[in-house]
Amino acid sequence: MTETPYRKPGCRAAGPGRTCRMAMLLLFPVLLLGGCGDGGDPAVRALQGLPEFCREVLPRVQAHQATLTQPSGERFGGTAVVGAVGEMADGINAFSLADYTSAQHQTFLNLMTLVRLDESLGFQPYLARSWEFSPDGSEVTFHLRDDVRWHDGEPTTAHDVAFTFLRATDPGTAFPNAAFWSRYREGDEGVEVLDDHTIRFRFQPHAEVLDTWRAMPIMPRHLLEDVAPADLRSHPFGIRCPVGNGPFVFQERRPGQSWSFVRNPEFPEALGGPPYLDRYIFRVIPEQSTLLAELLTGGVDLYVAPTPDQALRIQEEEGLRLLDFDFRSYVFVAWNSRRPQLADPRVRRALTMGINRQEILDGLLMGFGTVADAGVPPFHWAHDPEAGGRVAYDPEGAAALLDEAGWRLEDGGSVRTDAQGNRLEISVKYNTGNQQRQDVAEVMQAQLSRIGVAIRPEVLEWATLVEQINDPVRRDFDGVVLGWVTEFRVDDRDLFHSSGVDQPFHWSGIQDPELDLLLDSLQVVMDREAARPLWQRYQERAVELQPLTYFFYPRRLAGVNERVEGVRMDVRGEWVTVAEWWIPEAARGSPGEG
Amino acid sequence: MREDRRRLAGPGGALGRAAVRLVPALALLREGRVWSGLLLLAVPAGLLAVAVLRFDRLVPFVVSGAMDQRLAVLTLVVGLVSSWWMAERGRRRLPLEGGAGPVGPRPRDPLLRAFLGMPTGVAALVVIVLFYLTALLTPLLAPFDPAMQGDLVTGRLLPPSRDHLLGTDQFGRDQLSRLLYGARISLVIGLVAVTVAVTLGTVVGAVAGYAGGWIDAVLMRVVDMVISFPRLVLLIAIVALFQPSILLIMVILGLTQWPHIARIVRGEVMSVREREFVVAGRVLGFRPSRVLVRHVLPNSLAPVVVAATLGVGDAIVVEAILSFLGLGVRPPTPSWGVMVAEGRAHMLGAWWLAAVPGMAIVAVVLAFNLAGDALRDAMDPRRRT
Amino acid sequence: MTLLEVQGLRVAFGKGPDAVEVVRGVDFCVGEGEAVGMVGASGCGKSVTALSLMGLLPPRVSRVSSGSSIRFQGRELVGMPARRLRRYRGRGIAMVFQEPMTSLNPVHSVGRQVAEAVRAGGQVRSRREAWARAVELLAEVGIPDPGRRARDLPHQFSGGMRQRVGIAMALAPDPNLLVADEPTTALDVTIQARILELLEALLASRDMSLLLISHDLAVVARSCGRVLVMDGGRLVEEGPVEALFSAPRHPVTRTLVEAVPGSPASVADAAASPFRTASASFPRGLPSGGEGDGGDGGGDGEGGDGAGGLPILEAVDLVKHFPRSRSPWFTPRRAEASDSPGPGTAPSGSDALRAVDGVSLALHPGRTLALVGESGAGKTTVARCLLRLVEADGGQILFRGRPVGAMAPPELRAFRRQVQLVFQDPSGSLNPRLSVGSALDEVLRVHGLAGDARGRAHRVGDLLERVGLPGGYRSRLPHQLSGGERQRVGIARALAVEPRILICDEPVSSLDVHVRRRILDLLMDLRRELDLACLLIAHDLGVVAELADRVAVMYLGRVLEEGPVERVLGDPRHPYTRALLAAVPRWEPRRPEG
Amino acid sequence: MAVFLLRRLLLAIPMVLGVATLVFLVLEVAPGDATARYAAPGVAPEALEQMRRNMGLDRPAGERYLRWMGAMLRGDFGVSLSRNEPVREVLAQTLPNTLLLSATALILAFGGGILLGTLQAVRAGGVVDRGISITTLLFYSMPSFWLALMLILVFSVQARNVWDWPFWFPASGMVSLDHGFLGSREQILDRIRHLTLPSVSLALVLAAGIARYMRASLLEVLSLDWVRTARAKGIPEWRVVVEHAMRNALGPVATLFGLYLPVLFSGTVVIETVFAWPGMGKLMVDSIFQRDTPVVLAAAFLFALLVIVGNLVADLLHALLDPRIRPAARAR
Repeated sequence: MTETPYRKPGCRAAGPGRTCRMAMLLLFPVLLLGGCGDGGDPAVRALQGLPEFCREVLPRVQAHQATLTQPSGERFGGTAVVGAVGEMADGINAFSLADYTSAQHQTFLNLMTLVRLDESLGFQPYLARSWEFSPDGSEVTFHLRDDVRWHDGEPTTAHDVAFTFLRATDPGTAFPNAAFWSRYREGDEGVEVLDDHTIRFRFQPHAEVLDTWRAMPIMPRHLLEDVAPADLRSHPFGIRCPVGNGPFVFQERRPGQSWSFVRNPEFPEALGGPPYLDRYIFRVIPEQSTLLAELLTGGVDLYVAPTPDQALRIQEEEGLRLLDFDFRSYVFVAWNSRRPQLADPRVRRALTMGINRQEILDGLLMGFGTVADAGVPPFHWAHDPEAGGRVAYDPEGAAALLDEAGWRLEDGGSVRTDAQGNRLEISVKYNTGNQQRQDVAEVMQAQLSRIGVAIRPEVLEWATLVEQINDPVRRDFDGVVLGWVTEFRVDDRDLFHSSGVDQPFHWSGIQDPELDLLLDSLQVVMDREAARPLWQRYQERAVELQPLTYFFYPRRLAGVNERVEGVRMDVRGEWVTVAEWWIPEAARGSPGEG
Repeated sequence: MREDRRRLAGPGGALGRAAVRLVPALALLREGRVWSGLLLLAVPAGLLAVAVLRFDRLVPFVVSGAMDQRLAVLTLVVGLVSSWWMAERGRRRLPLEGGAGPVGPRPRDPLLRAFLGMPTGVAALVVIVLFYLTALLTPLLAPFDPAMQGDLVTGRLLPPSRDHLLGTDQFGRDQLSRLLYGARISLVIGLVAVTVAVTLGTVVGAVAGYAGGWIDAVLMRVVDMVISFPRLVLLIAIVALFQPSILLIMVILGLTQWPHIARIVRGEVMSVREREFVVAGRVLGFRPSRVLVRHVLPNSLAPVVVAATLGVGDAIVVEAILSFLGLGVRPPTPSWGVMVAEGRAHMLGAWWLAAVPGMAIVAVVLAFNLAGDALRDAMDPRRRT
Repeated sequence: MTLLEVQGLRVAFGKGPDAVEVVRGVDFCVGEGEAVGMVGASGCGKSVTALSLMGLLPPRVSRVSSGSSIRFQGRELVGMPARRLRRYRGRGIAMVFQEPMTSLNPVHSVGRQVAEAVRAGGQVRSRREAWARAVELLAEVGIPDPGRRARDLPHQFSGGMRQRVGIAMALAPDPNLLVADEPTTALDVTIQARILELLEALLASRDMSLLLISHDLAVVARSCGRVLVMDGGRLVEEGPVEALFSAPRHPVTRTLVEAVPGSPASVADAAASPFRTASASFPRGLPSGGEGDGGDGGGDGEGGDGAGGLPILEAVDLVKHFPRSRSPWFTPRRAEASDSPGPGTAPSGSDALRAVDGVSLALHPGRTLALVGESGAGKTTVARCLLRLVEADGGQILFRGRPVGAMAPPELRAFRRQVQLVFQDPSGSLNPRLSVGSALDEVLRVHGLAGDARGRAHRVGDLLERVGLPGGYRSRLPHQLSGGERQRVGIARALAVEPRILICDEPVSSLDVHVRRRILDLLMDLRRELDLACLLIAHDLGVVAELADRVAVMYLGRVLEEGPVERVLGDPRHPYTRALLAAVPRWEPRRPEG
Repeated sequence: MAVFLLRRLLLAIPMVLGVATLVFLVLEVAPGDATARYAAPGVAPEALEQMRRNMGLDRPAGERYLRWMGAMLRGDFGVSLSRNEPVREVLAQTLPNTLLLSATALILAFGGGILLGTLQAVRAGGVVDRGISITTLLFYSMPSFWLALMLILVFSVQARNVWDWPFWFPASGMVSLDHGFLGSREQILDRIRHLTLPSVSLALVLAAGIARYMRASLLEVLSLDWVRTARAKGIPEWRVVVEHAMRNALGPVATLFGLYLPVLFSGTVVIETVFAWPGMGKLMVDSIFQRDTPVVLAAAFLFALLVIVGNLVADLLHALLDPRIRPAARAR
């Protein structure tokens, strides 16, 4: 531990070099892992232990960045630290897109998408300067900016976009969200590079075409062209040395601990110019109570998604601000209508009516959210706040519905039975490690027992749960508590369309011709006004059938230290304005001293 | 004390005699056996208090109660009768007026006698018995249904108060009731796990130790293998991946604990095997199985009793860890580990939610460890201090 | 002048009402330059008295009563603070302990331990000098090659050598008084003789007093002028050795005196051989034959005893090796050095320990063969081989002409019924959890003897009566019996199966003198009444002389000499036998010293 | 000695293989696979299928086992299925952290335990002995996770937020955020501050056990004949204890070292979770949940190896402390 200290940003104080040597002294098995070596120069040592690819790429990025002049101005400077519970497992690899935090960092920090959303969720130019649709709606042509460079100095061109499209649609890549392009023509048919900054895509006309290009960041062709599609997911690019073109340049990742990014000084002025922050750090702190403590003491400037309990504490604290905003997630219980006791929509509706969702929301979520009724969240232009009128909390109504459906409560009994004497018992599964889902299951059990329904909560570890509920043959569940983040383009066909009843995600198993029709039309009617009544009807039908009991749309929470200015958040995400965050000079001291 | 006796023996003593007849523990107290007297007085007094305070529950429990509710009433009755009987037996053994010398039951087994001579051991035993009594009586004791949720808006995370002696949890459930019900899980888990471990460990250890040779070698390699792997990781893997029921968790806990017992038994058997009475058994023409079961094992099991006692504490802790990690007992069944885990999120505002169930764990485990220590000391005269 | 004066010494063990007084008022003194002996049966308080002189009694469990007084060089030691008392330890009073195997620190070299004592004595400061002095001392007590051996660890020495080291350590600080607590009890006779010689020599050459403690009057008689006799924590008799021998007043003294061969009071002493008449006093079942024959080895046994008919059990050329290391899995740990006296140390070069090296023996009904030799000679191994408790590596065992080695388990069990073993340690040979009655009953039940439960109960009573125990003993547990009683139970159990052969492995060596007598009587009676063939294993030649018809002398796995007991003990031919006989401490009236 | 070492290592091979095989079997029988975290509506089942192929999960279990085994013998642990990194790197990131934590805990535990145990044995039966006995037993009875939480509650949460103590200990992570900006002295201090609570919560429970063992061991040694011999020489009591008794009493305690390693590693699983310590224990649990077989196998392999090495060290220590113990005789 007697190492020459170096203070310049970019050091790897806890990097493998040092710890490795320390460990070698301790026990020899570390030798098996190798990866330790000597090296005096921090910059060189920072590269040690990195794969070949990174050792080549990162110096290029550093070299290019060194040639750029840093902007000046009173807002420029300082480091902001964001703390969150989960690691960005997928990093900056758009081809393995999966988790929310990674996606946010890809789209708002390190990479760029063709288009982005404004506050009212309208599409705005980003990497693409402009675009036009062909009259029949089967082609879109993007005109790209010519002043965007990858962080190693290479220009970003239409070839990168084409490369991204081709790789993402290549089956070998196993890109999870392949549904983005399900209506696109395959391979080279679907894409045409007109010139270095113009590109055209071809597809069957469908709704919300641009949303795909809002979600899918463009990847650098010049770095990844030679990588076999099957290897893209585990390529070092993603988590060891991403090279983007966005406002922030990847600097360093301490596995399991932090990611840090620095300003990209050549980010186009037209898009807001270089960010104010010198440095942005994303810190993984897998413990919520610790995170709160860190926020309270200034260890982190921004706490992503505190629990509602903690939110109250943050509100009280001077110098901290609580942000709460609409979000795209919702929590629900999927009912397996293949099960005899759940086949009747009346039973499912009674279950929903028997649960006091508002009380749960007020009690456990501290009121941060709204009760959900159908899977169209409040941010969505077609959201119908009235849809749930018919399934409001009404235990008597629920009891009556159950009586009507043939489930009666014997005198003195506590569980309803049908004519054959079957008890109305429903197991509800949920996964470990998610307090909210567990809470929902437990409260549901308590509340439904009052109307004679026996809920058996069963907690399973995620992979097991997935296997049990997704396997079309097994479908080993009565109800399952789930929650997710929807896309901006709501598409519930995987959930409810009868054509997919044997597909993994068709948990409810309901088959309804009207719903099928609605789901299909929603995807192809391109005009929003024409689509609005369809959306309306879709939400009504969902309430009638109750394939799922929607619980609530929680509002997203964030605790922010007031020293960071310019932090605005909305349904687009926490990081949407990260390039505009700034810290007054007086408050810039090193992090951890706030 | 002497005066006391005279008073009771005097003319006004008729009432006193009647009192002594009814409450024999008084006689013990009068004779200066304060501790056993108080104990035999306190236990029935406590039980009676429960019976009186929860009288409203007694009849419905008997008539239409669930099994554990009926068991609670049965425990109450049996506890009352047996504590009276024990006190009465103690009273009868008291020396006659003016008689001197040691009093009370003297167990024949020297080990038991030594154990009962140790204050810490006896105290631990009492605590353990009390815990088990409490667990059995829980349906009568608990002020609320542990699953009953309060108002989610106003009734949650309440600090301790008259209504909720230990406050309420995040669903407004009464923490004391949950703590009481949680005791059952911990206590039963300890017993079942240790039973499994002792059974398996004894068989393996005895066979390995007595047979020797390659059988021993192979068995001990297996033992080494299981021991050298971090037990918790294995448990986590198995429990996480296969979602067993509570009973199975107990069995699995036992299945990962047996190697320690096997080692102890093997060592003991190997040393007892060399003792001359075992050689004598062989010389007398006994079959190996007879020598092992009748002569070797009974003389090898004393350390196993100690290990088992300590093992109960161990199993309770491990179950708590699993529950804490969300792998053990499934909510909403209250288990102390689960309660600590749930309380953890509220450490800043309601620290007692995590602290109190943890203390309960420590208390039980400490009691078992103390008992185990006392047993060990009882077995080893050199360590008696 | 009086060096040590003890008055009213009382020592109690335990606390409060459970306390037991072990020493109950002992008064004696030791003059300067005087050698005083202290004798008594085990548990009479000798060792406790010795330890209390040094303040070495275990603290907390034992206590020297307040009225006691121990004055050393005029200073009161009782109640002296530990710090000051320590100055008298070693320098004033030094001690040699009973168990040479355990009274040296196993992890320090003997030289270091002696040097430490030298330095503690205070005459020498530097380590070098202390070491040099230690080597001198080792040479003085007769350690060969002391310069080299000083570096060795205790376990590399034999018992006798370790005792010499112990003596060297005691002598190191030049003590005024040497207390030797049973210094030779754990040693073989030949070594005992040498150690006693050493003590005598040291006493002569130094200005030192000696308090020699032993249970064997003969040992004390040899070197001490005055003897104290203790019994039950009290001093019962005191006086010059000659006076004690010629006119023992107290019964305890009388027993002790009788046990010494050659003493005036010894009933067994008359003519040339002290053993001859001892054995002659015992009426034999069979006339002893072959008085005149000789020759070494076991070959002459049969010839000499031809009149006795066929042997019932016979060992021919028996060989048993113990490998030094058997397998990677299991390696028995054993002491490195054998306990042999000077000449002919154990064959340490070979990889196997030849415990039994070609032994031939024959047992005849109604006759007793004694196997004598010092520890490690292989006597017990022979016995175990005969019973096939350990498998012999060579040679043959014949039971009524049938090879025992070829017997299948059922036949072997039947064979074992005919051959029974009486063990050395009566406390270890009984299952501590079985009462006397059930232990005997089990034997009967397993072999189906004596019919039903009533029959067995009756027989148990018979057996107890036969070994001289009251019938009420059947419900007692072993720990409730005395040593002699336990040995009786052990014999009763052996008799329960009605054996033809009895192997007695040191049957009395762990018993006190007076109990010894009665057990020997019992064995003699039984052998006569039941016409048993008997193999007696012993190291005590007195016992052999009383019980045996023939005797075989073993040394290092071989039989050196075998023949009728009178001939071998009276006219030993082999030099080793002669040495063995000579080493037995015996009473030789001293001439008044000049 | 070399032969002994070699033999021990050879003996270790089947054990390590056994452990690895056991873990492989458990994971194999378990439902679900590494693609589970991608399973959500909108994801094409074909993509999941392809992902499985890319990961090699479509191969029969036997083949995968043999492949893994073969690769591992060449020192190649494969690629993590959930972290998109070579397992070797994943381990290189976490193993040193775990070693740092466990080594600190071990040193604290053995240092403290031996000290306390010695103190107790020397004062056996006295107030000090009883006091320490009760205290250690109390800690011994504590679930480590709860102890950790309570330490956090007192020394982190309350000390910092409520009582405003000038000193408090961070409740998570290995270093502070500003670690890189500190001087070397402050860096070390920072590390120590972060290390304190986790290592103390690990060590307290262990130290309690070691103290109890040490006390028993030393008491036994102190009752032996040769200690009496040493006392009879008139040397000061502390030298009797330190020079004569301690070394002998430490022998059995050294074997405890090997015995406690798996216990310690079990402890790190919990403690690393509570303190967000990026170590192997946490890695292993996470990987089990993610069905990241290569990581779990490699971690299990390393754990087993560490335990074996630990046992070896313990045996060597024991042999060093007690020359009577011949190495061969230690093999069971």
